[in-house]
Amino acid sequence: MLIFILRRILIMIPQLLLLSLVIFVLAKAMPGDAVTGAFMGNPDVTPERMEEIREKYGLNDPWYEQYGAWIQKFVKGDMGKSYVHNQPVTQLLAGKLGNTVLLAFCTLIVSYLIAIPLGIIAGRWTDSWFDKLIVGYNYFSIATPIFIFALLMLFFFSFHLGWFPFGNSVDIRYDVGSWDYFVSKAKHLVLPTLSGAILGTAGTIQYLRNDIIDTKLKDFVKTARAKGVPEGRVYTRHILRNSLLPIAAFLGYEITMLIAGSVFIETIFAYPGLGQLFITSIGGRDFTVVAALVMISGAAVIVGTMLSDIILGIVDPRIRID
Amino acid sequence: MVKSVLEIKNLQTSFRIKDNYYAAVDDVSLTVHENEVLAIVGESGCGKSALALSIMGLHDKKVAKLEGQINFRDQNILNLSPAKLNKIRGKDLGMIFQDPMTALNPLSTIGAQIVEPMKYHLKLSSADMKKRTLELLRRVGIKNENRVFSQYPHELSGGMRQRVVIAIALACDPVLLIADEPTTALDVTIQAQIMDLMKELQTQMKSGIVLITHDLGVVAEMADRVAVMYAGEVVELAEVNELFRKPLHPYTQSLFSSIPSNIKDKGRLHVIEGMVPSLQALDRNGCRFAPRVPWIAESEHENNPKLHEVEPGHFVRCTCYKNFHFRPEESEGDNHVFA
Amino acid sequence: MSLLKVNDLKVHFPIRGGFFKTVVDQVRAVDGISFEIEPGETYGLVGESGCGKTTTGRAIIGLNNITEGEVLFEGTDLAQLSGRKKRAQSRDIQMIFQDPYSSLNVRKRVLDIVAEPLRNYERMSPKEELDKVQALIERVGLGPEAVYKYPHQFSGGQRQRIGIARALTLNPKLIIADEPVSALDVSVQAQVLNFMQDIQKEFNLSYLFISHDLGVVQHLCNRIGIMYKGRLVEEGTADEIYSTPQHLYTKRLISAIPEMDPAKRLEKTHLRQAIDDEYRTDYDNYFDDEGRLFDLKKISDTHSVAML
Amino acid sequence: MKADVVTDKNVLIAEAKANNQSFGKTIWREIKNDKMALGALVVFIVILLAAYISPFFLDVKVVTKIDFHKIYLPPSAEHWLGTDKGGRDIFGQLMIGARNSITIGVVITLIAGFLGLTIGLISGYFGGKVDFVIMRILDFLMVLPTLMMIIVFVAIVPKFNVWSFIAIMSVLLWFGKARLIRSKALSEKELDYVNASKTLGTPNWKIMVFEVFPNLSSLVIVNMTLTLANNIGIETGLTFLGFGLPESTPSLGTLISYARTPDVIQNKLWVWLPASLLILVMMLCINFVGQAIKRASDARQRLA
Amino acid sequence: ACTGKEKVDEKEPAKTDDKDKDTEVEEEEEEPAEEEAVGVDFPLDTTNSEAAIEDGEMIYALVSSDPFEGTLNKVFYSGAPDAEVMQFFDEDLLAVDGDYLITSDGAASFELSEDNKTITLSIKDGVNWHDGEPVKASDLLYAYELLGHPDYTGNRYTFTISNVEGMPAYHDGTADTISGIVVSEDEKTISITYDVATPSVMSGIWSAPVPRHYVGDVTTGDVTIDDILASNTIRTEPIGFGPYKVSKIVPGESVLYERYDEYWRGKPGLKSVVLKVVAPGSVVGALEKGEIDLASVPVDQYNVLKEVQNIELLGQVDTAYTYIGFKLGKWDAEKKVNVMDPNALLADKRVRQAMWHAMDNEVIGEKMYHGLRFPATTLIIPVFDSFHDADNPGRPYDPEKAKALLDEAGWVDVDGDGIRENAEGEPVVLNFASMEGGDVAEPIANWYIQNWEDVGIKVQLYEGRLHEFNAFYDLIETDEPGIDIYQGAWGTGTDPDPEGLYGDTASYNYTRFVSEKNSELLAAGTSEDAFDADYRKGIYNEWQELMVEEVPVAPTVYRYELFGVNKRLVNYTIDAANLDNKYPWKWGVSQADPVK
Ligand SMILES: Nc1ncnc2c1ncn2[C@@H]1O[C@H](COP(=O)(O)OP(=O)(O)OP(=O)(O)O)[C@@H](O)[C@H]1O
Ligand SMILES: Nc1ncnc2c1ncn2[C@@H]1O[C@H](COP(=O)(O)OP(=O)(O)OP(=O)(O)O)[C@@H](O)[C@H]1O
Ligand SMILES: [Mg+2]
Ligand SMILES: [Mg+2]
Repeated sequence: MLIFILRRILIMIPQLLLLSLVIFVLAKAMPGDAVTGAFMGNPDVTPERMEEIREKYGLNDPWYEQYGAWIQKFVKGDMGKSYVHNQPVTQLLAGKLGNTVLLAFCTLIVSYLIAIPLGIIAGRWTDSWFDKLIVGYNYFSIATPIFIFALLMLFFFSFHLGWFPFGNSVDIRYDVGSWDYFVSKAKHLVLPTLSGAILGTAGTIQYLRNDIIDTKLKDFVKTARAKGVPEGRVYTRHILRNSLLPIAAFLGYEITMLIAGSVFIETIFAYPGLGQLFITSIGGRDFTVVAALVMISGAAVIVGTMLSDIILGIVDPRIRID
Repeated sequence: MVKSVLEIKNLQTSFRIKDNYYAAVDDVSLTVHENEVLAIVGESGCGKSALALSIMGLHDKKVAKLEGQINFRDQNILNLSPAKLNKIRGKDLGMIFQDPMTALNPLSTIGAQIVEPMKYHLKLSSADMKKRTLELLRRVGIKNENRVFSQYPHELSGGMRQRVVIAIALACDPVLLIADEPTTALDVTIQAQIMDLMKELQTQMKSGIVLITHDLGVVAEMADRVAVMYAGEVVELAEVNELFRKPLHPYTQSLFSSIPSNIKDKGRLHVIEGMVPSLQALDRNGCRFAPRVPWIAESEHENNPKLHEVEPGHFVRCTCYKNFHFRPEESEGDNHVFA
Repeated sequence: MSLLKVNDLKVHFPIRGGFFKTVVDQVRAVDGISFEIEPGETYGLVGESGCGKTTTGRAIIGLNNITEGEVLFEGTDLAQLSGRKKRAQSRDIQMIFQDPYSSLNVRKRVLDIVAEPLRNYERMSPKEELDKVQALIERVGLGPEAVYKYPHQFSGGQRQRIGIARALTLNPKLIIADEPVSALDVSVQAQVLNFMQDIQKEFNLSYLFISHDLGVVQHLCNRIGIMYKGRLVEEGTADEIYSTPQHLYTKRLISAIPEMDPAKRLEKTHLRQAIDDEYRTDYDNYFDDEGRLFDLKKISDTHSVAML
Repeated sequence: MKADVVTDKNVLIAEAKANNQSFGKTIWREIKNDKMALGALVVFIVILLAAYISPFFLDVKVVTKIDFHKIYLPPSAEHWLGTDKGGRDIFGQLMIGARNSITIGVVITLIAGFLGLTIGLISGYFGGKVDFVIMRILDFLMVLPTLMMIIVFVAIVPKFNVWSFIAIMSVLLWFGKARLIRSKALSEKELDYVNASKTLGTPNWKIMVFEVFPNLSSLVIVNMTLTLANNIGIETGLTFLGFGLPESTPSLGTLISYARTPDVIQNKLWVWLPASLLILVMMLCINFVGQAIKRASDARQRLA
Repeated sequence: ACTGKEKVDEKEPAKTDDKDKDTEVEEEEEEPAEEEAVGVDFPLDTTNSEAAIEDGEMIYALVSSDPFEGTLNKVFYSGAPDAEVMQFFDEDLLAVDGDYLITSDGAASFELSEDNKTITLSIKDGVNWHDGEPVKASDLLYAYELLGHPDYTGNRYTFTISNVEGMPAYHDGTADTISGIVVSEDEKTISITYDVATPSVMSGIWSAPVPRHYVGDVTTGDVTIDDILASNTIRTEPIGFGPYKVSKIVPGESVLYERYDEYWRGKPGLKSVVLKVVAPGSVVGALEKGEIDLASVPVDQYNVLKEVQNIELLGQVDTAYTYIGFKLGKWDAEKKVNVMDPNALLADKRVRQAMWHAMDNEVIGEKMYHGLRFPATTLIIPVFDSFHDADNPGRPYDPEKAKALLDEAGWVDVDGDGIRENAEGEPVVLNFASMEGGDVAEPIANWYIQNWEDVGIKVQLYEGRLHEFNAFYDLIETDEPGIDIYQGAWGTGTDPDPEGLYGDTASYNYTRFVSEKNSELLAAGTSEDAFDADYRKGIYNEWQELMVEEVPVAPTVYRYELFGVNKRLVNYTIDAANLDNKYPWKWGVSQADPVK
């Protein structure tokens, strides 16, 4: 296990290095740079001054030198400084990362809470009335653009009913750690979470449904029935356990997908997280931040898949990771 | 008089194919006695497994329709509620499946899988159940039973797994054991071991066994009585020595002469012409084997053939057996191309 | 000169492991076997699952890389040939596969399946090609309309015969048949076996017949090699092997054949038990110090056994 | 008698020829047997026809003409679906937009499908070192956060139009497919029909193209139909984020992304709802058809 | 374009006393309104005349689709959102009047020397930082030391700073101190001497001090600028001497302020203030639900907003204008001057005049902006009351006149396709570059293209599309040869001097228009004589006249900005001339709960 993790981390290093190179080159290739983003159009900042600042930031060095300097710091955990926020990127990310991860996590949980029971029902009673409804919902969730859905959620629940706040992650008036704070945090999470979760169930439901339909026909299920195991138990003990395995294995992957896909939800609900930051940073040509975000997402993918493999290794006795 | 454990009367198992039901097991009546091995042979698709699953009540109600009676200890299994059926299954009725590779839940330990039926049927403490399980494992010939207890199926070889499957079937001392091709998926040497094991267990337990196979060798080694099935029907039923000595039904005869080891001089094997008809294409009124022995005159066959008891305990379906002979020019080739 | 001569053939597969997934060990799937096949002869290769039968067959026809040793076909080492020559030579060896379902491409019509080798080796007009395929198809006992059908429209036995037709297209000299009948029902099996015998006579074919069904092997083969753990443990004519098996493993294998006479079944059980006992007690005597089976030793002109 | 046999034979041959079920026919039969799928196909074809034929009747110049006197007119006889903030006819834009969006979706699907297929097939079929190298590259590419990369690319590309959009998307969307195809090819090449072809002297490329590929085709077709829906959708999302096509190239995404202010989303449904519904309907249609094709490719699930 | 891209920093509300001058404005995301404005005369002050309650709380909306960056220091911040956050807890020492000229009403008074080169600030008593320390003269010096510091990379090292005597030397690192700044012994007064006297000092002087003791001193080497930037003293626990002190910050989202009882002007009107970021799309809903009390509202929502009962709408003309620029030359990077190209496609001013006449801005303002934008006439906006020439009509929409001018210029349709060829008889297609920015940018660009086509000039969008902010300026700044016309927008800040945008050495003079007359007038506008307002007005009138004649750029529309205010708010104004109420300290609420 330890060896497995070690090896995966070892593999991760060249991958991340390559990723860093790619994103660095790409970020550099964007028209304009952080100085343009920050000062362009401010007549008081003369072109000379802008050159001066570029020089200070090292923006005029050949790209490989810039890359070298940047990656050396990066390896040491210093992701550089955001030009727009005038702040170390690590510091900048700290708060947002937490928000995004929290949102992703809640979305995942809620989407599982919806998807797993529905998937089970659809799989167990295939072609029933329920099943058709669930499949219909599935189609709907695949076909609805997430931002339209999120906007409608926002307009309905916030504007019309006024049940939930319009944006941000918490009401500042409550003290960190207090019950009110917790409630406020939860209230702010409800809409983004629900929007993401309701549209995010399709994969799981479909997978679970198909897998249960497959597993139902497996011989070991017949064995179980032949043992005299009651029907309900056949499902909970034998079929479900087998069908849930892949879902558990997707967990790591799903989280990374959610983090990467947070852009829409965060933008619409003005939820301060990585996705929103990414869009802002692209606009401001804040390429240290862009690069850091891409690196984080890349690392998240790697860690996510590793996590999936580890989970699978733990829950599935057939798979030994070493 | 030996007691019968299972009495199948006019069982008909039909599958739904596009809105119509077609019988895969057609009007089968069989009796299994205590301490007896009843073998059911026949080629692939003749309805052996369908019969076994009918007895166990394992057919999916949505596709299968069962008619007739399956009396197990004077209860008709077909009329039992699921709960009552579950009381019998795994307790008095044990089943051994063909493929040991897929018959075990890959995610549970061997121990847990053997314990499971006990949990539902025996009132035992968990320590007792474990003890019993270990003993069972030993009885099916597994030596390091303590280790195997906590292993997972994929860690065992095919032969070992089949032993585990047998142990599960035996977990609650069943009165009747149904074994659907228990050795087909195994290597010859392992097959021999499993056969010997089953024989040994059978002498100990005195339960009835329904042994389903397509291998006449296995039948010869294990069976007390044999039912030969063709296209959903029992075409011949006899005591094993009787059948091997004097197979009567054309199908049985053909079967025997198509086995290489029965042909001494490396000559040609007998080939049954044509193909097994599909469920839908089957002509259900005449002799079902008639299309495959076209040289036998139509008049030799019976309409809606019955089982005739030709000798005590030896039944044959259809009158065509009486004047049956292999196609004379058969040695010339098996095909119409040369005809 | 024998048609095929296999000399100390070894096929090893690497086992990877450790931190960097390096090769830590070898699976000795075939570990030094030698045998010869004469023209027109059927050589049977028997052994339990996983002993290396398939690997041997695949190595001969070139589907597996040979680790060591040589395969001489009509005196030339196939492994040494390259390019055109190899291509020319390899049409003389064909293979029949075990699974009649996976060995035919379900997306192709029978015509295209059977004509495939023709298209590779010969230039024929579509008409000639069709005629040839139709002739072959009729030879294996299928109707002429069969060429336009897809594999799924045939039964297992028929499919196996299509596979055989394909192997015959190029008039090979040697056919490697890897368990050609073990997936088939007895009666269908009989059909295929008969047919194989027929075409053997007709085309003077040699077979390398791989099987674990001793009954079938006995019926079909002139000489038989018994394999165990990648090695040959005994080799001889069918009679020698079945009547006077020498090696413990051979005996065990033969005793495992079910008895066809119900009256003698007790006897057979006892015989098996006896051999089992012997197997347990004497097992170690059949291996050398390194735990490797001994080399074959001739005990008569045709009969060799792996013993000290 | 003889003649009889011959005609018989010919009849049989003709019958066999007629009955030989190509995959295409199987799909068609499957769709025919599924009312939903058939309906979906019909609707989809109608949409396609409308989208691709309408430009012959619509003057793009007229449709995209700005007229500030006609801003946000509700649907009327003159403007079936009303007008947008520039006084442009929504219906016209919907037609042109649908065509653009569908073209984009289809072309991306085809290119990404082709790339994924070729590379996956090569990797899976050859295995060994080739596979190792390709897989390491793929491993790396899989690490790329797709959405982010697309956005970065969009920011870089100077001449951003339909074709550069297609290029960017295609380049970033084939990895998953390649993996899928590879794993399938890997198991497929172990099957005996591939071995058979090898022993029959068929060169590798031929085996790949004519033997293995047809057997993957069902997987490919299913995957492509299902991703087609996604690819049409992704353009919409990017446009919403501001990284999609310029307004001068109307697409469904452009129309939907007008729904950004409360006023439009609440009071001017005609601007964004038709495009949203069109997308929904198209996605549903594609999915229904896709499911039917999926069933056709899997004998176990076939209805017919 | 999406909301995420909007460059908001220049869109500061006039009430923040930022010292930035002219700045580039990106078109904000605005939707046209569908009905005609019933009259665009908005009040500047709230009408609620009830008394403010003692312990009220106000919720202030920072309208932005992005989080605020949170660099809460006047020296270092870069975005307008941060300025909005700072207005509650920090202020400049000098207050400004309705013309944005400095007064002595603030925390400090000033005195200008005879030669207009030295300004002396005296800090009043009782002006203390939130931690109780007095605001010292050296705190202001510290701001200059930071601004001029070699490591400083912010955008406020501008002319007003570098114009300070000795600043360039300090900036280069050749001097340790700034010779032009002298702090008195008692830390109460500070005098700043400039190299060049300019009236800009009246509107451009930097007077925001930095609490040296609190953020750390870079001159002693205690901390570095990077340390300060990363430090909580300017991020989550900043201090100032404004009416409210920061009690808590959730970075990027919201700020909670508490009353600073010792505020030098007196006890502020609210017990606490909550500031939170609200996305433009949510503003109206939030106002209506009483979730926020005060917000700058996007004009595109005017239509919905005017129906909302619980708020008042305040509005005034913004310090910005949109324009069409004609590319007339190139920037000579060597000599750092603009050079006109006599062969430019649009070198003939009659064509440019015609193009201005051809643009129907009236309709844009009325239809798309609901009357909240109106045709622009000159390049000095009406906000600068004293300098804007209200009598100059500019070049109103008049296609006939446009056609006549074109005929005159020799641009006639030779081949009869409805499109004019140029004086040489060659067909011309002009390339038009425009920036993405909200939903309206595209229709407007196409509207102009249609307008021009109506008078026979063929124009097409450069590369067939609008360009994203960065890409757009990359193109304009580098004088991309393919571009003939572009649409831009300038925020003017609070200094009317147009030199930075139109001077012959100004790199932001993107049209590259130069003329002797122009240079002369611009120089005169900031000469010592210009301390005389009438003189200055005369000069600027002349300049406005010149620009309408030469048309290097054609201003298109002036704009209103709107504020939605909950009816419980008292003492709130957006009127720069309302010296009493324009600072937050008097703002209050008349009831505990918002009017719903
Ligand atoms: N669920 C089902 N639906 C429809 N037909 C079925 C079903 N199960 C079995 N059949 C059909 O019933 C017939 C009998 O099948 P069965 O499995 O009992 O044969 P078998 O004798 O066990 O064959 P084998 O030796 O291959 O196991 C076959 O024609 C089969 O196709
Ligand atoms: N490609 C491979 N890589 C690694 N090991 C292999 C490979 N192919 C075969 N082996 C191993 O080589 C041994 C011999 O396999 P082979 O398939 O030749 O046996 P077999 O005698 O044909 O068995 P069966 O009767 O089951 O077909 C087995 O242990 C198998 O696991
Ligand atoms: Mg069966
Ligand atoms: Mg094998």
